Amino acid sequence: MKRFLSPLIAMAAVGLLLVGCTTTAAPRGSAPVSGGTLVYATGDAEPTCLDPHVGGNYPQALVATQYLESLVSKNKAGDIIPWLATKWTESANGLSWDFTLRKNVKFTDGTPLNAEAVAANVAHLQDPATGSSTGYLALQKVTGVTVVNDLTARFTLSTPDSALLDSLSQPWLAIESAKALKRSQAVNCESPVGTGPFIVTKWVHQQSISLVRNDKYNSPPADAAHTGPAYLKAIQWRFLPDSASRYAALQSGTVDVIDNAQPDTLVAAKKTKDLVAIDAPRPGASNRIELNSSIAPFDDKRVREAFIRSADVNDAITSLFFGTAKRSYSALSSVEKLGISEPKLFTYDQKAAAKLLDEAGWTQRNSDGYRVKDGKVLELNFPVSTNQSIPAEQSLFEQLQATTKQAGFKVDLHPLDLSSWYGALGANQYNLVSAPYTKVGPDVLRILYDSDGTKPAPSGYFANHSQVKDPALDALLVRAGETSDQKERASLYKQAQDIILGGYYILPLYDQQNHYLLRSTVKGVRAMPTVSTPTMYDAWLSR
Amino acid sequence: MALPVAAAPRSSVARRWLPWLLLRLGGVVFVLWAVATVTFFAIRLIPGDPAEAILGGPGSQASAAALAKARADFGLDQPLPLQYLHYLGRLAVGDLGQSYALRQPVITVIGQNLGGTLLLAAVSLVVAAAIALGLAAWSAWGGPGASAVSSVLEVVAAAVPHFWLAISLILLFSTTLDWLPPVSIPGAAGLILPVLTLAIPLAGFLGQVMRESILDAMASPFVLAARARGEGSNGVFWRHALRHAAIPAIGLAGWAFGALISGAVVVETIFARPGIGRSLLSAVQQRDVPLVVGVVIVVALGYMLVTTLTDLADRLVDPRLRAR
Amino acid sequence: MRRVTLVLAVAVIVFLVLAALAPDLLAPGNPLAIHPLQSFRGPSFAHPFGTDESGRDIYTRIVHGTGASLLIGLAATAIGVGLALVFGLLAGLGPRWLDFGTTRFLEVLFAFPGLLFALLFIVIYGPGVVTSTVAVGLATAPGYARIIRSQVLVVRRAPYLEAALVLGRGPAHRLFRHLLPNVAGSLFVLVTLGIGQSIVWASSLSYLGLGAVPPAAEWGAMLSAGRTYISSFWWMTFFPGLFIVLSAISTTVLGRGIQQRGRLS
Amino acid sequence: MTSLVSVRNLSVTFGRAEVVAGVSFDIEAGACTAIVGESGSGKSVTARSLLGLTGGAVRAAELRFDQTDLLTASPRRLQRLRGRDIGFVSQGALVALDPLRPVGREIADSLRLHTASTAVERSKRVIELLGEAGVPQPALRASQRPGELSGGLRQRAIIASAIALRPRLLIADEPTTALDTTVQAGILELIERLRDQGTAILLISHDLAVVSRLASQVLVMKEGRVVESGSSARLIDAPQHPYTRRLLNAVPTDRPRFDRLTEAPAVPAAEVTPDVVLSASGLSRQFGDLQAVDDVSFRLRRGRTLGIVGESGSGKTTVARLTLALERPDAGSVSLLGEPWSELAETSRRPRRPRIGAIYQDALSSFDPRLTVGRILRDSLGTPRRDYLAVAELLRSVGLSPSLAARRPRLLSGGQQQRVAIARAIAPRPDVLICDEPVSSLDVSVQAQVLDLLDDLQRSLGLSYLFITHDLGVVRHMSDDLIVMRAGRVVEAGPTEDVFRNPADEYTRKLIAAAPRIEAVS
Repeated sequence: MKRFLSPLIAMAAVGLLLVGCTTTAAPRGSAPVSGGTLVYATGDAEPTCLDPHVGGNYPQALVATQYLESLVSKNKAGDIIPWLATKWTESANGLSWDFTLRKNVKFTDGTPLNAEAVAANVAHLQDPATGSSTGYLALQKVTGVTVVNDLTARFTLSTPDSALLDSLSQPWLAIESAKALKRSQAVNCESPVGTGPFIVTKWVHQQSISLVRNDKYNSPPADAAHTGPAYLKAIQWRFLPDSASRYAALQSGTVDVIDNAQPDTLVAAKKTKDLVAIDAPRPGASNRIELNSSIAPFDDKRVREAFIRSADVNDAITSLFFGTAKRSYSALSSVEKLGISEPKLFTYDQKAAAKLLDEAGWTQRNSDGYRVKDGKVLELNFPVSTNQSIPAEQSLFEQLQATTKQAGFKVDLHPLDLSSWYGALGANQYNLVSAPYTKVGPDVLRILYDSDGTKPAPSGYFANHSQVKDPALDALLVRAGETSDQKERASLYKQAQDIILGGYYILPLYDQQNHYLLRSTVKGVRAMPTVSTPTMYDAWLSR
Repeated sequence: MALPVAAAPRSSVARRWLPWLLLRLGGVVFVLWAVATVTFFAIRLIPGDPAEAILGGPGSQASAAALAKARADFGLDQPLPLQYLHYLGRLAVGDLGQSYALRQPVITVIGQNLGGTLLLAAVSLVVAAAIALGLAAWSAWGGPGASAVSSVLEVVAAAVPHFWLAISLILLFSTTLDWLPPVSIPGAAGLILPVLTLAIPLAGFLGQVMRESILDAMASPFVLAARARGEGSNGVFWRHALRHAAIPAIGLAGWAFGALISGAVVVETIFARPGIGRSLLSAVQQRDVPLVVGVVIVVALGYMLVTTLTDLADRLVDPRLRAR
Repeated sequence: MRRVTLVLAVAVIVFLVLAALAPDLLAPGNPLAIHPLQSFRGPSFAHPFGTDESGRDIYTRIVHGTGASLLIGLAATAIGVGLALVFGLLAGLGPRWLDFGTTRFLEVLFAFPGLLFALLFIVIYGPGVVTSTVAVGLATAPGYARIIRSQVLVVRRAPYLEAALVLGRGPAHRLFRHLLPNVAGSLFVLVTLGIGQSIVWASSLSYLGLGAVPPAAEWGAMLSAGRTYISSFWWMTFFPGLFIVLSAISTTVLGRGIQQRGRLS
Repeated sequence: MTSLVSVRNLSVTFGRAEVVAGVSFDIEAGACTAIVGESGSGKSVTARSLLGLTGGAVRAAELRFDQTDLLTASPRRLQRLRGRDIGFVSQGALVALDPLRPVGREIADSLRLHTASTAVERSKRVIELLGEAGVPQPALRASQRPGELSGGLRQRAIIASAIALRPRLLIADEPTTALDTTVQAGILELIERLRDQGTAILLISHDLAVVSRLASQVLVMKEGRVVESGSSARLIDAPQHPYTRRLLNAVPTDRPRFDRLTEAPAVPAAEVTPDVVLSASGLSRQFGDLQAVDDVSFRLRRGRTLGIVGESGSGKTTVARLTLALERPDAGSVSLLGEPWSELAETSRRPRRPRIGAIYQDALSSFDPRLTVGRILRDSLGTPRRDYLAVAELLRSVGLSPSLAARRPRLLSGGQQQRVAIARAIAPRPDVLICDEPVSSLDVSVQAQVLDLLDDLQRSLGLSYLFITHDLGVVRHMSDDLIVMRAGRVVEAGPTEDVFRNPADEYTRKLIAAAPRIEAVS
């Protein structure tokens, strides 16, 4: 239930640096053993379709990482590395890309990986009938794919897209067997066919997905620890939504790996030798509270700053996350190379807040100690999505509610189920909101802060919750998205972030938490440097 | 329930049972129809566009075309009465529709999960009955002291919420003692804690009822008569008291069924046990209307079957009903 | 033994009522006051039941949450018994066809056993304190209705009503002087027994995340808040749960006590 | 010869309460010893002490059955005695069989417990036994449950199970209570036959008539002690103890009208004109395919009593309900004080309801359990204001202390309850009182008091009674005119004495013959 809608739209961007990501490297001397079944318990929602082309959310990415592969991947340093594509070249005008495919790679249905397959996949992603949202939007600038020769596919673009490689590195744009894609969507959803190290054999809804090793596997990414087939004989992918029972299951050894580990369990895990933690923050935006600048009182910058100054985030994080989450002062995830951090803008300072409010005209206080201005109480409506904010985060909001009260803010927390939450956003009746957002690269800023992002889709959904409408910012973001000159790009994004942070549109909290816990008998598991999903290719069981 | 049956002793089995059975079946059909109708019109009260729900709820950015397609696919564009008739028609042939969230026929989803729940419920029922009987027997022999103690035990057991019991059991047997798995794994070991969680409160209720009727029976003239005939305590308990305890217990069966299903919702969720209880909860959380309706109807059917069977059992155990 | 438990039960109920009416007497602190740096403290002298994720004193929260929690139980029971009373009286007193109709209707409701009806209701109106309370009320109504109906039928056929008729008493007199008062007796027991169960049900819904939500200092909400921390900080769930169990048990014991007295008389 | 049973100075205590004290008696084989007493006199407990089933602490100088000392005998030994050597016919024919088990099974139990026999043998024997006990179609009956049997058949079945192993002692605790007269006679004959076959009988009864017929030795018990004992002949002809005398005097059988059953003197009669107050013509009522009442007519004059006698199912109670207009007759009508009654609409009947009152067999259940005696009477007086004086006066008029007004009926004795019922009935000063088995569940002495009270009230208030009972003794004593009913029809009607002296109808004759009357056995 956690945050499966977060990566609704994911677009490309440059390098990604896995700060906390540690692979549980096998101790020297102990060689990997082949065989065994690994049980993975996920707390994320169960996918409605195992083909990440359809829709395209994080739960799909998690499991698809085991049986699907993308054209390119990334290394820890955040640089694009070969995977199914061995090399690629961008044309001078940036309007066409040639990808050379790896030789004699076969899909698990026996069909070969070739340019037709790539073309078919792009076509599949762009076909409205597929109902792809993530992949579809990632390929917005791609007009088509032409077959140059059997192993060379040419992408043609409408405008230059500096984010294309990052887009293609994501599991939502993984390459599947063209033959398999021709089957009905229902069938393809049950048993998608890729080139990955494992094969989906059975999916018992609401219970588990069974995966077995692909013995013919030969296409690991360049940064994999070994070559050839995976060590594990099989994976059982269980759905355990309840975090407490998930952790208990791990403790008792009923399962080997869990995701969405809660802060307290991480601390507990540290104390035992049986468990190992992997911290793999998701790319894209940091977790932050967005201040709706389109309506009073946050249409006044001073009030926005006052709120931010009066919110004691650090204490809250210490109390709730036990040091498993690091305070962020950035609009972007700490894994984003181009993210800039501005701690001084977000220091906790009640005095400053009070001063700002006085300047803004919120001088009186009512009997409850809330600020009042010409009869109106300084009241803030804060719809909280119980689906997208983990309990610790909801508690954090409660604590901010308490600290900002000192400054005279009256924060009304409204825990809502997803549809009501979207309703509240669509009605533009909120002053504060927190919506996690996974996507690779700083281009996320364009989604989140471009004026276009304030126009609701038919369903009422829109991404720019802060409702920043700044032509200068828009211009910066568009240019950044098109230039492939890294220097220029960096500076453009820096200016953009200065506007966003300096305008007090957001209150950054911490990276999008993404913690895995493993039994120490499980070796070699690592999170993909792309969107931090764990891959079991190198994993083996020492028991 | 009990309809007048020819009291004449010589009336044939057919004449005694047939009309009763027919009436019961009629009742079952009627109730199922009513349940289906209630649910059908109830879900029309759900705010928001069902078509949107089908496509993954708000935020799914469903295009107008997709919405229209969904409406057509699910027949939502037809007039309500027509939809209702189609709905009934599909029900009649056992088609419960397509789950929004799982993209699977509801009947398959239920099929996959029903077994687990039934197993859980059945075992729990047996265990509960055993516990209750034990307490009842103890208070029948152990005298007023025992009776008082077991009555307190029963009240406590009956009042404990499933989730709290489950948590306590997990803390004790899994986290602390590490004897039993905290989530149900295939096999007997995984069944123990869920069964206990379901059985203990049920045992509380059953025990209260059974103990009272057993004690009443033990104090009744016919038991004195039996003793005067030379019957020993055992004989009195097994031959006389027990049957009298059975009647109210059987009467509770319908209720117990409900209690077990409701309990299953909690237990299956906490112990991550596959079953319709868990399916139902996730369906509720995701507003997966067809699945919710499907489960509701299946459970209603189950309830009707249980009550019919218990009625039958009642009439077998207690001839007084037949005479009426 | 019975007496002892009865006394204990009454004691608990007195405590609860006191907590509901004058929480500050029992726990002077502020249930919403946060102390981020004292979060997740285990039970101690300072915090008998420990503290929660925001360093709030759980004992204080439980005491201050009593009112809301009992209110939910009461409201649900009131809804349930209220509806039941209408149905029960219609069926018990009305003409035969009305009785038939009502009983069939109740049978249909019975086919939504236990939580099922509540869940269906929540699907329609969405989760929350109010819906879960109403849902529990509706879900329990048919059970009460059946009891009340049979009670009414028993009293209706009681010789003393016939005696009143023979004495030339009018329907109004028979209804209000004899029938209703005698039904009311069992109704009272029903309510006492019901409150406990309603609280348990409502809290179960909260635990499943369909009922009350944080930060309200309500037991169900505290449960759902503590749920995620159960493996590390058991007291966050244990103590609110304990109070739910206690209130359920004590009301049940009290109800049974009254029932016993009723039987003796 | 030494007696089969000998009891010396028996005393039984429950906790601190001594319910039986210093009781001594013997029983010879082939003879019947009877214990007479009213409820609570300890007679049943005395009997059960022989089975070791008192549930209290038993002490005695001697408590011997044949060679066995029952005081020291082990539980196993006692268990083996029960059913095999000592048969027990328990009180309350209607509840002494497990309603859930076939009658035959219950009887077979005795055999199963004490003999090594196959199920087949047992079922064969069971049928024989039922036959012996005078049950028609024994094979069928054996397979039926008590609910499907009449009271008489049940009692016979119980006896069958008690005598299954030819016990040497048969304890019969109130074997005929709540049975119809003719049925009662049959049961008594059966017991008599067993006695004559050499079985020793210990008979427990409150009914001297029953006792006098069977017993050679009689003990009269009161509050746990034997007040008088001796041969039944002596006891009946020349009772020594005043209590014995009172008991004998209290039996209404063969006692002329207005003869006092208690010491209390009669009140002077008021003058009344004997006009007809209540008359029914051609009353008929059908339930399903059962013709409960079939063309019943009668007339009741002021200040007089019309008795309706009949066995259970004879339709007498239905007549009462029709007369009270609680049922609508299918045909015929009732008129009250010469005006139409049964055909009125309830609303127009209501104002005249006070003219006709009723008392029932079970007085307690006719009181609202929530109300005190005072409240009940105040309601019936129709005086909304708290008229304590009237209530006190009313209580006195039925011989109760005004202090009872504060009590709840269930705390009163059976006799007191019936008196309160009467008080309530007469409160609105009715002309007619319908008495449906008003004394059937009362001890004989209490019954006597109530009957005398009714007598007094009739005289002082000029009341007219419609007196319904199954007890010929009572009806003969109470009524001026009599209707004998059977299967809903009036088989005989006329002045009571005529009917009793020369009954025209064959059934009436049988009925009267069956009615037990006190006679010394020679």
